[in-house]
Amino acid sequence: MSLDSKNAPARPAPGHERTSVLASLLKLRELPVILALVLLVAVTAALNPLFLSEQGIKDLLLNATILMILAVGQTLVIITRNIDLSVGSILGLVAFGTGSLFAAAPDVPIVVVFVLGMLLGAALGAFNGLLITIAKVPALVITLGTLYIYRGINNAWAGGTQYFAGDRPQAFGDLSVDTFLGFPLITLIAVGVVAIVAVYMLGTRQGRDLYAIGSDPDAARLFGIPVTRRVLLAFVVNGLLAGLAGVLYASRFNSVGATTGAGLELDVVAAAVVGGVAIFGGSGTVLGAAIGALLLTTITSALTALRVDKFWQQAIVGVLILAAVVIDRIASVRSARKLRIAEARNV
Amino acid sequence: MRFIHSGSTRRRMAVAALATSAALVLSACGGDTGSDSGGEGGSGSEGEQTITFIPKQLNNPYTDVVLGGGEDGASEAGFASSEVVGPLDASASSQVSFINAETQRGTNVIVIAANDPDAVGPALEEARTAGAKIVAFDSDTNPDYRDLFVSQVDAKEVALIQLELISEQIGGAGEIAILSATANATNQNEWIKFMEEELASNPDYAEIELVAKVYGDDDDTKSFQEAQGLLQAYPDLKGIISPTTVGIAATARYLSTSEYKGEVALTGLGLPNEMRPFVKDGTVTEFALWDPAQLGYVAAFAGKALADGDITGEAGDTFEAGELGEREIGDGGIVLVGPPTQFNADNIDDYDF
Amino acid sequence: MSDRLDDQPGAQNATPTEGHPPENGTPAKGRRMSAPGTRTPEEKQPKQARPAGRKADTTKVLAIPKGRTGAARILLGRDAVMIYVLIVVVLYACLTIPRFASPVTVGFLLLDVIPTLLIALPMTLVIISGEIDLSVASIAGLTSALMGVLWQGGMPIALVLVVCLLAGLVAGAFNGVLIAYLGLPSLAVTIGTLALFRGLALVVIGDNAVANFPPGLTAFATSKIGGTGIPTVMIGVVVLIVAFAVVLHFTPFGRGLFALGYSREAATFVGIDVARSKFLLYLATGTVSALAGIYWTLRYSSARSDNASGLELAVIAAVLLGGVSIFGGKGSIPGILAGVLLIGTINYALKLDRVSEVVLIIVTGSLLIISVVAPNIASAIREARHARRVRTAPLP
Amino acid sequence: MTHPDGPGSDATDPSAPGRTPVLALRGALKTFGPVVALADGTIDLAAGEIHALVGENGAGKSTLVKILAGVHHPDAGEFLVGGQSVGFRNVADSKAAGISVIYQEPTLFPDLTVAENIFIGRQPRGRFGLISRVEMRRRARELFGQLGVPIDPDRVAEGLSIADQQIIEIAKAISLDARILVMDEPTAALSGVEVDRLFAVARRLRDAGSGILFISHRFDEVFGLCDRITVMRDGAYIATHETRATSVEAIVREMVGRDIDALFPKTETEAGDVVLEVEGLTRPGVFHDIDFEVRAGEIVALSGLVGAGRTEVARAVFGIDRYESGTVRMAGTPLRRKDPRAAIDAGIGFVPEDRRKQGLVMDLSVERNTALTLRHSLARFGIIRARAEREAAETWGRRLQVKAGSPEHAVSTLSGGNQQKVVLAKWLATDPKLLIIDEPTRGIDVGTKAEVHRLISELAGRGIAILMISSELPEVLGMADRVLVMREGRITGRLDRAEATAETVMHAATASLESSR
Repeated sequence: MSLDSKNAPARPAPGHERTSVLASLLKLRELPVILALVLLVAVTAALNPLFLSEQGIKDLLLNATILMILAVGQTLVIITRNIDLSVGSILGLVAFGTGSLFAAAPDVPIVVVFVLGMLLGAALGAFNGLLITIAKVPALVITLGTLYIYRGINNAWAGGTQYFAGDRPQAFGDLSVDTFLGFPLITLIAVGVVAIVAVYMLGTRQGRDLYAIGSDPDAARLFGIPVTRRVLLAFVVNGLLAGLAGVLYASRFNSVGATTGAGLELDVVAAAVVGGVAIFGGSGTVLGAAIGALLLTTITSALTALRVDKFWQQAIVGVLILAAVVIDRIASVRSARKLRIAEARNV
Repeated sequence: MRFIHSGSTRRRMAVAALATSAALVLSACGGDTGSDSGGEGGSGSEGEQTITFIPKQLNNPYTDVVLGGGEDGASEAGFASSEVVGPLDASASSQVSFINAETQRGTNVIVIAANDPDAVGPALEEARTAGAKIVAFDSDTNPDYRDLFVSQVDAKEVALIQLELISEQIGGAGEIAILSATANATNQNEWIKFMEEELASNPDYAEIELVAKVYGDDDDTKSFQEAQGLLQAYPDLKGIISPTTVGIAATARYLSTSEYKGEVALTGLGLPNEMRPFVKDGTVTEFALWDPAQLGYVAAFAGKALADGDITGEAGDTFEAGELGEREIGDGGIVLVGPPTQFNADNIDDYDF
Repeated sequence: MSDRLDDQPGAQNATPTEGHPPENGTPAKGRRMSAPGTRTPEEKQPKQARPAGRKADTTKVLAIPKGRTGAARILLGRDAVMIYVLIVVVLYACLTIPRFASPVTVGFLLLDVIPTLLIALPMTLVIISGEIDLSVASIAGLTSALMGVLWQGGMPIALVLVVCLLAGLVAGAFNGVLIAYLGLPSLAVTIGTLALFRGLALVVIGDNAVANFPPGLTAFATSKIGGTGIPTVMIGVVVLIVAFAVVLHFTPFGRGLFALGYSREAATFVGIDVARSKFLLYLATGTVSALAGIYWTLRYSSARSDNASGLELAVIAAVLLGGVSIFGGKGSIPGILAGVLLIGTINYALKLDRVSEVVLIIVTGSLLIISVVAPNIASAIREARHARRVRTAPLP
Repeated sequence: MTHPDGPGSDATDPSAPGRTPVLALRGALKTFGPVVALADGTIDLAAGEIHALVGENGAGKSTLVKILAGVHHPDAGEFLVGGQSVGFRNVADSKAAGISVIYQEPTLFPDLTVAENIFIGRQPRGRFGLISRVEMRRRARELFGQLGVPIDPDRVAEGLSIADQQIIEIAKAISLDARILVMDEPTAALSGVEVDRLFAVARRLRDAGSGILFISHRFDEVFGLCDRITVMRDGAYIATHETRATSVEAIVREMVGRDIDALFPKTETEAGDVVLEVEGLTRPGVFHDIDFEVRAGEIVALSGLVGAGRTEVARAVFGIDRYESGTVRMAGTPLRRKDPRAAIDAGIGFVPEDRRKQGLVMDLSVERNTALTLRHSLARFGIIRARAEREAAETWGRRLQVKAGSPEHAVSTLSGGNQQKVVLAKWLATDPKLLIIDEPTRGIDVGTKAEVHRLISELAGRGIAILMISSELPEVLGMADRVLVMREGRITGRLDRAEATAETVMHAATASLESSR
């Protein structure tokens, strides 16, 4: 991915004019996914007004919450040119841990549960990160391994035990029931997470380092960016967010057990890709991934609301992912061609 | 792990240890395999009868209750050993290799709740050829592949009770929907068929319209979202029947956290322990279930009777099912366990399963 | 940049390390070749010139090194180690798990691993060429669904099978066009088609399951060859294994794949048509996945949309365990056979011993991680040791 | 450390009196496994000077630069910055010590914006400690203003021309206010105007008291800009001279360190029939109207500065890259575009410049690599015959004196020179009519270098047409029957062996650069 000096001609580029606001808006990577979301919601709402009722919106947001948080974490990792397939298993472990904690100590303050859940997630993420950065092994292989291991531990720990909503304090469950200004509380937590991570990625040096690492890992190392530490951090944060998602899962859904969160990993990666995060790192935003997650979960609800055969849902998700990848490709081919033409004229 | 202990734990650990050390050998390109082999094998001496339960999947609370009864029944009936093995996911094919392994071990009685009535067929055939007796319980296989089926209750009876309950709760008129387990689940599909027939034929239900059948795949999240989708797609929905314990609990959870609480009636088959909060908070008025433990209990005795050659699975055969008394095999090799119980706010605290 | 180390007086202690044989074994002797006429004797009589120490034996002018080197390489290679591990596990299981040592085991075990084994073959080629295919299990599922619907619709079974294989071919071609000709990243594309093909399977067959396939055919799927316990279908599978092994290891095309996986540029320079090679691989993957789907359907005599779901990760895990590098360029068919059979054997042994699947999951994951982490750590240690030696070497 | 075989024995003291040294490296040793990349890295940089570091490819300049940058850690030697002994653990340490390095190949992050590339890791911070994009943009504009270039700070770096990338690297270094600036061939791809601008900036920095280490192959630049010149050869320090007190000839002699004729055993051959004919080859923005021919037994050198489009032309001829118009004919038959297979079948072999990425499959064995080009001809009924493969590998390995433990060893275990021989072997095995060789001796030690040269000469003698691309002037002058010089995508000089001298080639390679100044 380095700038290929072989294909770049030895020639000063033409002057680059400042791009207009509109043009830069059109170039926004999140634009297609936002449009798709708006279109989907508009069409569905037109056909079934109940879709945008108060309860309808609440459900939409609630459904997206957990995937959104996971997608945000995954984005951090993907931007550094890595991937974490173990998030579903981490979520499962933390969710079950939350259930067990409440079962063992029903009076434990909810804040403590959140902190413990996130710490457990962070620890699991750190294990991934350490293996990947220290042993220098591809993330795909390591996290495929920990996908199995964490799930195995979850199964061994939970066995046949399941904890139900009734085993947890009312106040904890209410987090995913009560609303503030029409937004469910756990969705607000997710929005907060998106905002914090987005600011971190856009506005801090560490965040920008992550983009640099994914953009060209060798150059980043040459440049003195602490690649190992940053990548480790990305995995820890991803684990932490998966932990948070696990706690919220326990709040929102009825039962947590051995299989909680199984198979989520591909949905999460899909959400990020649909949201415009490049699978080979370096570009994409947290906001895009969050909207991607919202889009994927909204499709499910919209199809049900439109009484469309739900069997189509997965196929549509597949088409969306492919569309996102193709759009990316077209955009980069287009800009490359524009550049070549500009340079040809300049000869 | 609740059901997966017993037997020679040491040896099992050794197998696991071996596998891990195998990995070490593999990567270190040399070295010694830690062959600290475990204790000698031995799974019940020959001549004694063994029974193995294969549920749809492990780690399902309803299954746990059934299996609890099964283990009790097995020891009372006089099996030398009883085991539970099973997949972690309820997919059609996942039970097959467990059946194969049990066949090879020479287990005398295999008690199975089939995920797919046909997928397990060839494997069960092989097991029978090898001399095992097959008892289906909870969810039937294709009748060709088993000796008998221990059914919860009469399928029609279960279906009608649920219809009665919902009719009562919605005042005998309005739209209803069904949220079932998997689309292939044998028992659920049979009940649904009876419900549809009854709705069409019984004038009492003339004003009730079944508008949708959806499947939550006995997965909590999925059932939850299906419930949500139902309410959105059918704004006039009056009630939901969920003839599966996972589905009814997930639906109850959704209703209790939404504006539909108390507005939309919910009934079906549920576990009292899971449903207690929802009955108490008014989300659910009344639901039904048989005692799942009895299911396993009877299945164990049926297996024993088959293995001893007391019965062959013909209609009309009878066997003694421990403290539950004598049971008779009905048409199609079906054994009924007992009438379903209805649970409501008044009696739910009397049950613990 | 690459002057020989032994140019430097006093730095010889740093010579030779494993993996980095110096250009010339005997320092300061015959180093500078000036003209073709002045070859050192070791070229003309390589055997004679061999000094006693093995160290000095590591380099010489390329010549007839048959015998030990080759055999030793094969016997100590990663593939071989995988096979030893497999043998050890099988022996251990035979000795400690009652009834494991029986033809029945062979039959059940093989029936279980056939789908993984089948798909692992083209997957190996795909990963060696530097790509990946996550959609294989979905293609198998789609094939299964199609098979059910077509059969129920009254199509003759032979035609059904042909159509199913064609469907797999088309699905593979779809992946292939996107990846090979449009140059899209295979990871992202096949995550997309993973969902798409599984979705189409659902669209095709919905919630139904079709079970009434011709009994002869379903019986054939689980039939054994005489008393050996070996499933009859293994004959076909073995043919495929041999075919893939030959293609990968003994044909121009296969040679090209290794080059391709290591460096696209290097492959282009020797005239390998990168796009076409990748396209062909995805065609193969699609078709073999369809074959696995058909087998799955017949073995379980049940055509459903969720058949074989999740198999892609199991296949990839087995392939990686079998020594294929996720970065491409490395791997072999014997290696992945050992990988698939190792997981299959542990799986079945644990089941026979009634150990929970939980253990299996953890063991699979650990094996995968250890098999990739340990060599890296080992080589890191070697490097560190070497660096220390260099640093402590006396300076000029 | 002695240098018995070079004229460097009469070297002046590297440190000059009257200047304040800001950086001193003495006797630095760096090895990679058995390979010595740098035997005696010695440089003395003073404040307020521009100091040239010259040497042939492979002389160890890049390794020395990487030691200064903190990328490599010397195995031995003394390293002082501002009089203090330092031991950089990483790049950040080097930066903190005030050293800024501009590499030969720009290392920008393609996905980040231009402004961000300049300030990565030290972006200006505004409210709440967050990055202030406004301030970052303003400062980037300011820097570009200083340099007089109109680059949009908000565009992403992907797709920038190499010249613009270089400018951004320079802006980055300037923004660091580095006391020590190391420029590793910064002008290789710049046009005249840009070079002038860069030099103006460099002089300004020097006058402000910075020490600048300038690495270049262009003697006009070295002599025009630098105050002192240090020469390296074969990984070792040779000498340091005041620019005023030396000449191009003297420096070249020290760089090469041997008699050119002895090094390039050119055998005179009679040119035969035309083998390769290229007519009007054009790819807009890369190369234009390229016409030339190569005859059997003839060595044609394609010369010019890095980035002049030489490699691009060769790649297009071989079918790796596409071209928009023009024709390529082998022995009179036109070649299909973008089809290397057709080129190979027509009898072309291509020894690419990047051995590790393009020439060889490093993880594969020597014999597999040798046989890669023979994949199809070694196969019978589609199956490669192992014996034939082994024989082919051994035949060619022996003929080219490839030194390897075994044909089964991975090529990555061989030395650079032997690797290059494997690449040559793999093409010679195809019995080519034309061999394109891009930088034949890059990264090869001196001994093997001569061997490779002799080999090329021999091949031409046997009637193979050779198209050689080289940045090493002595190599071009010593080997070629004819020299084609490229500049900015066009052929600007066609010189016979008799006409070709360092001056005429350099003139053709840089003429318009001069005129545009």
